[in-house]
Amino acid sequence: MPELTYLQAISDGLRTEMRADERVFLMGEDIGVFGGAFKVTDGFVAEFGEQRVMDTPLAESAIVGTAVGAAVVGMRPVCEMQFADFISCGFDQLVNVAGKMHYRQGLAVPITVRLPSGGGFSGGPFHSQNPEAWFMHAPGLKVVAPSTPEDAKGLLIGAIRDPNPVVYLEHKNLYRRVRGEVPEGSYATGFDARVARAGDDLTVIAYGAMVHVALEATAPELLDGAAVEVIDLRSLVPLDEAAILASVKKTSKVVVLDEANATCAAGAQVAALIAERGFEDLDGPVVRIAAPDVPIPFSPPLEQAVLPGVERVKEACRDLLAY
Amino acid sequence: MPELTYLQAISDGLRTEMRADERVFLMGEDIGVFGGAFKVTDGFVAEFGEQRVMDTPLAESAIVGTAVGAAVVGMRPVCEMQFADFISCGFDQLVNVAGKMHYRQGLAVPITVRLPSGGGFSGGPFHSQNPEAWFMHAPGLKVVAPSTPEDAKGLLIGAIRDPNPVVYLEHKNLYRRVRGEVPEGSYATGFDARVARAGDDLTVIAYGAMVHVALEATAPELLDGAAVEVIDLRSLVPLDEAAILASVKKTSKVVVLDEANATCAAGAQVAALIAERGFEDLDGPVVRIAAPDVPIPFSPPLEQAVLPGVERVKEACRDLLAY
Amino acid sequence: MAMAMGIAGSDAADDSVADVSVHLTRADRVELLRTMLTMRGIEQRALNLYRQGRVPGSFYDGFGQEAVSTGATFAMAAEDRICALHRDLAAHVVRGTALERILAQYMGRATGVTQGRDGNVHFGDKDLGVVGMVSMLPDMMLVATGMAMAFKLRGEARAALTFFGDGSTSRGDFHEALNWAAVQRLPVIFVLENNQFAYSTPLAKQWTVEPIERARAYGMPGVSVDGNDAEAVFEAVRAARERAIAGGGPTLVEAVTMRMHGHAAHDDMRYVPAELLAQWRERDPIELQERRLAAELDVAALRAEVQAAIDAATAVALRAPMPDPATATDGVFAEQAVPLGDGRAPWSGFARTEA
Amino acid sequence: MAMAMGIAGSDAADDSVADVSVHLTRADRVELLRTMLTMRGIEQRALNLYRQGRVPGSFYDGFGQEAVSTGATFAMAAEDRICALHRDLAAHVVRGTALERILAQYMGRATGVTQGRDGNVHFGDKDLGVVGMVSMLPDMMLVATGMAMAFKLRGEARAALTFFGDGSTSRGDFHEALNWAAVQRLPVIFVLENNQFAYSTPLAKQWTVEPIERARAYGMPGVSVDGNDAEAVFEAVRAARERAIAGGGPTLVEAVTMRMHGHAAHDDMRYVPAELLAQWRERDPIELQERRLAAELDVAALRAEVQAAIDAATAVALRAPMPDPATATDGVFAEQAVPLGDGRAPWSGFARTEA
Ligand SMILES: Cc1ncc(C[n+]2csc(CCOP(=O)(O)OP(=O)(O)O)c2C)c(N)n1
Ligand SMILES: Cc1ncc(C[n+]2csc(CCOP(=O)(O)OP(=O)(O)O)c2C)c(N)n1
Ligand SMILES: [Mg+2]
Ligand SMILES: [Mg+2]
Repeated sequence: MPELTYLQAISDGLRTEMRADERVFLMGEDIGVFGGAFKVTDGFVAEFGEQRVMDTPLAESAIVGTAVGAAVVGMRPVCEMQFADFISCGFDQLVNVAGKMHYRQGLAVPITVRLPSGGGFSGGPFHSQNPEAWFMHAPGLKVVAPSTPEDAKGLLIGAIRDPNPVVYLEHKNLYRRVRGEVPEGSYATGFDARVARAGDDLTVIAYGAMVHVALEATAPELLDGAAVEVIDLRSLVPLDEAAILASVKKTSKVVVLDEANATCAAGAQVAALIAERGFEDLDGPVVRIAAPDVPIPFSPPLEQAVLPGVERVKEACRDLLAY
Repeated sequence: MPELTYLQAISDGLRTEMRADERVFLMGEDIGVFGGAFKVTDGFVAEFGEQRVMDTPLAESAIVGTAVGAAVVGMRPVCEMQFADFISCGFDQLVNVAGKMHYRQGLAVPITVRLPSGGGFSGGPFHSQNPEAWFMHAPGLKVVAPSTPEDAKGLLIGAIRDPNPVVYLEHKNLYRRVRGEVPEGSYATGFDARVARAGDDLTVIAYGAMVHVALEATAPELLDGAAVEVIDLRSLVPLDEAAILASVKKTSKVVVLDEANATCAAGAQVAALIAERGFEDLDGPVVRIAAPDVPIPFSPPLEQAVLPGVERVKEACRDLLAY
Repeated sequence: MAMAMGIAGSDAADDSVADVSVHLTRADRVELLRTMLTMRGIEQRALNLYRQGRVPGSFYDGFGQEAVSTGATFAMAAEDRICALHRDLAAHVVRGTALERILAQYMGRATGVTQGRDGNVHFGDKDLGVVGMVSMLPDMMLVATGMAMAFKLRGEARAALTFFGDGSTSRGDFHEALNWAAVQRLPVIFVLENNQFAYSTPLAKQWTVEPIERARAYGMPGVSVDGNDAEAVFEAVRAARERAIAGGGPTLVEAVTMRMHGHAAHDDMRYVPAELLAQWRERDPIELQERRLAAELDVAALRAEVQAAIDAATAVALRAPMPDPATATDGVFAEQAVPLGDGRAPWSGFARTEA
Repeated sequence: MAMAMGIAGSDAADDSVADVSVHLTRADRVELLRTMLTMRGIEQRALNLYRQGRVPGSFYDGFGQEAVSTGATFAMAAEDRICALHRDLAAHVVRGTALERILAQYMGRATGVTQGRDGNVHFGDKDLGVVGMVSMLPDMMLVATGMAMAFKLRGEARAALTFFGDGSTSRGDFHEALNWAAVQRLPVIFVLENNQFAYSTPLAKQWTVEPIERARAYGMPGVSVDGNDAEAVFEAVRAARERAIAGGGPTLVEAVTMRMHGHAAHDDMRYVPAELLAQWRERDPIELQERRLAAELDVAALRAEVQAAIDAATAVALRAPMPDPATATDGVFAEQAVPLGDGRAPWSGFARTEA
């Protein structure tokens, strides 16, 4: 198996599915000749032509809205937001048009919306957001967030093939920092959770970039040999409740880790689930780690103070293990 | 004290503050001569003139965006969305421009955005939404949701006077169904929780229309005399964590009730808070009641099946009391 | 002013009405009338049912605007696609939606087009090539633009059409749709239903320049027609569709008309000057078409026929069950993606020969 | 085509440059040059600091576009308000933001305008009447429109100005702002900075008709000027402001220019034809103004003066501390609302006399 970066795996997934299915086409700002702000579609115009790798005007509502239109007449559009943050400008079309269509009319809307999300590189308040909770709170949208190159490819293919609108969060801070083996050819990863590391003493639940923070912070040697299980959610809608509850049952202690602003985040939903349906298994509080409720600041010392990091996770796990 | 409906109390609050402070003006669709879709501003044009009761074009992004502009040069705009649902079209301006301004630049944005929200009258998927969680998850916005006429007036005045952008949720289903005594003159209600009914056996935490459901469902005679405390949050941001935790400490059992779609709702945040910081006080799971994750359907039997009602709350309380 | 322009389009004093389109047969003209009568009849029935408490929520109709959706949809082929709005019931009738399903829709019955999930005219029969509107105006302009984009991508000779109101021209999505369609020269027809008001808001609060000027500023033709003449609307849309299919890009068609009822059933329209209503009452689209056909058609018989169909549909709809609450959470997600279907609407004979 | 139009505006072969505005004194003209030199010098310094790893994140500049924000902001009075964008550093210089605070801003220092909270040109000094941009383009058009709305409501003789790019004309907020401002005849000036590209996207993918046509379709004047001549931009904005203050409503001013650097520091601009860059290099806005003043001014001395100020500011900024992490969560909410201040910028002498 070739080793690819997370970013290369995304490109590979897109390319694979475009070769296999001519209904798939891409829309976004500067994705054509330029190859996209992060070069995910580098070289795509040469292979697939300008029609299928469409440079759009600067208009996010139009990107999402026309994708819905194309989808209901049989296409499989994949939209790129230049940064996840700009989905705020296409919010209405995604939430009200795409999300509610099937429930209201039985009409499927198979679109994929790629959101380059997350912070960690001084992107500041408008290039660092993790907006997934907004879409978890909007019925009819699926939401996935890969943490590894293998899943980045497989979940993207799964998203494209899914008959529903899927919000695909690709964490910018993983693009070039994470590499891994990626199966060749076509495969779709299911929208369920994965045990990133098995363990009996405590569970850390995370997704996206935070999976790597969780793994690093809970290396046994940092925690006096404790065996920490790390659950990589991969999919936020649907949420793999069985996997979450099974892990809590096993370890009885849980830290929920989230890069997004804390209030009403994905982590809040996971914690609430555990507090209700895993209550009897708990041997300690459901600890949450997330960004505080502030815009993500630009300057490195401020950004580091805000984004959850290895140290904070390690300390939380240590405290909870000792509880 | 005069007895007013919830709707009259909102009008009263607006009128009071407009008389007291000439910086206050209103913007919205059909709020002028027509007096607004729900008649909240009925008669206002006659008293305050067309300039201060501004009929806008059909353009929600413009309503919020121009309000921000007016606010930073010293005005106190109050925006009406015709239905809360349409804030999706002004989402970006609210979340990215208004919400982040003070943190980024130290520039205050004193705007109030009125959102007629909620279901219960066959409004269907686009006239029944409870979007508060989106804004709780957007740093820099305050979010309030009155349940009584007295608080409807006082929180609105408080919102207008607050130097920050405040999302004010007014529940349509309370407009004419709820009446109560409302103090005359000017008063601002603080953004904290209120004990709607004191009790020792169990806590129900709710806000907006669900406060009434909670009170009705937990009348002592329905629950074999159990004394159920009902907390009316009133403010979601800031969230009165101390009041929540104090009640949980007292009763040890808690039901979190929310009309919005369950996933990542306000109720999820409250439940997560309790699971972390009230864990040691809990004598049972943190039970959540909310709408399932579906668009709110139009037809009465479907809508009733989806919206949390008295029966469901009563049963949940009964079960938890017996836990 | 747009209204004056509309009124100038025909002469209310003269009793004979000229034909506008050479593309319509006599049977087509009767069909236009029948469709308008059906729309009005259904909506009147629905208003009665609403007053009887059988239609939940609120109720919106298109009284006085029947010619717009009738004429426009009649010009589109089965393989074309439509986004119909809240004043456009005739679009559904033309595409072949059974009347009892429409009435059941209003009443929230299990047999309604959305099976009680959505209300009012928030529906579209996916098998008949219609996307039901969302409330957020004019979001559907972008959906129609996207359908046209797919047609162009695939090299298909098909077009998409969307309606939208004067008020909704103020929103950003109007701009994004027109601009996108013009830049990509997409086969999409934008039908602006200028009915003088957006709820209570008059045109002067929405714009300073007629939207037709805007069409040119986007690089597409703008055509303004008498929106109370179904045949005029038909002809404008027919020509726009021909251009679209030939690769000529989008067209903005303005149908100048008047909303003769309140915004919704609860609205007494006090804000509309009485003379304005009186003027427009003289220009009823159904009466216009009846005058056009009077010499050759037994209008009373047609009216009776339509009424009988509506009565029968009402009876069926009233017998239909309410949806089962146990199904309330079904179908949020799709198991498979089936694109919109063509339908086999009666009118499609026309446009098929043209395409 | 817009570019050709811009180039036609002056003659690059002729060495003497005519004055455009009778409203500028010689001292004003020197001030325009000094401001442009300052903007270019600061941005070049910042690019160096970026390459040295001292500027976190990415870096955007306005190389080649200095005349636009310089000329436009110079025409506005202290009591007016400005929304400056990412190519508009000179707007901040004109309003009086200290150079060391700008450099500290880029480097994320505690003494930067946003104290490290935001980066790049995402800032505005609230005491100097400037609102810093958000990334979402062109959101600030609505903010400027709202400021103008407040001025009109209060009957004040003040105006607001916002910049925005060619790419951002495709977004809905552009439309909502222009339409709203026109309907309400607001004292706002929309300066379209047409620099031929939106990131890699050329004009032909954003629109089919020049935006100037759109201005008319909204009911406001549209004026296109040579965006590389600070004096031409000044004069257009001055006239627009005069109209605005007099109750004449908004104006769309198009400044035709060219982005001579990549979209951001990492962008090598391979997508820009070399000849296009070469053509525009001949039309450098700073050289233009230098030629205009050559006979009467020691240009080298002015350059040295500006450079010295930048060097001094750099030294100060480099000594400034990074923000204290303990403050990271401060200030999300305001304790009190203090409106934007007028500032006491050096240039304000001009517009005050006009107002
Ligand atoms: C984005 C949005 N904002 C507000 C509304 C509430 N609303 C419903 S219809 C209406 C007026 C629409 O006017 P127009 O577009 O002229 O259509 P008409 O009803 O006259 O056909 C308004 C404001 C809406 N549906 N969508
Ligand atoms: C709403 C939105 N979408 C996408 C972007 C990403 N983006 C940043 S600058 C840019 C191009 C802007 O082009 P233009 O408006 O012409 O301004 P210029 O940079 O050329 O001055 C894009 C697409 C953005 N800032 N805002
Ligand atoms: Mg209208
Ligand atoms: Mg540009």
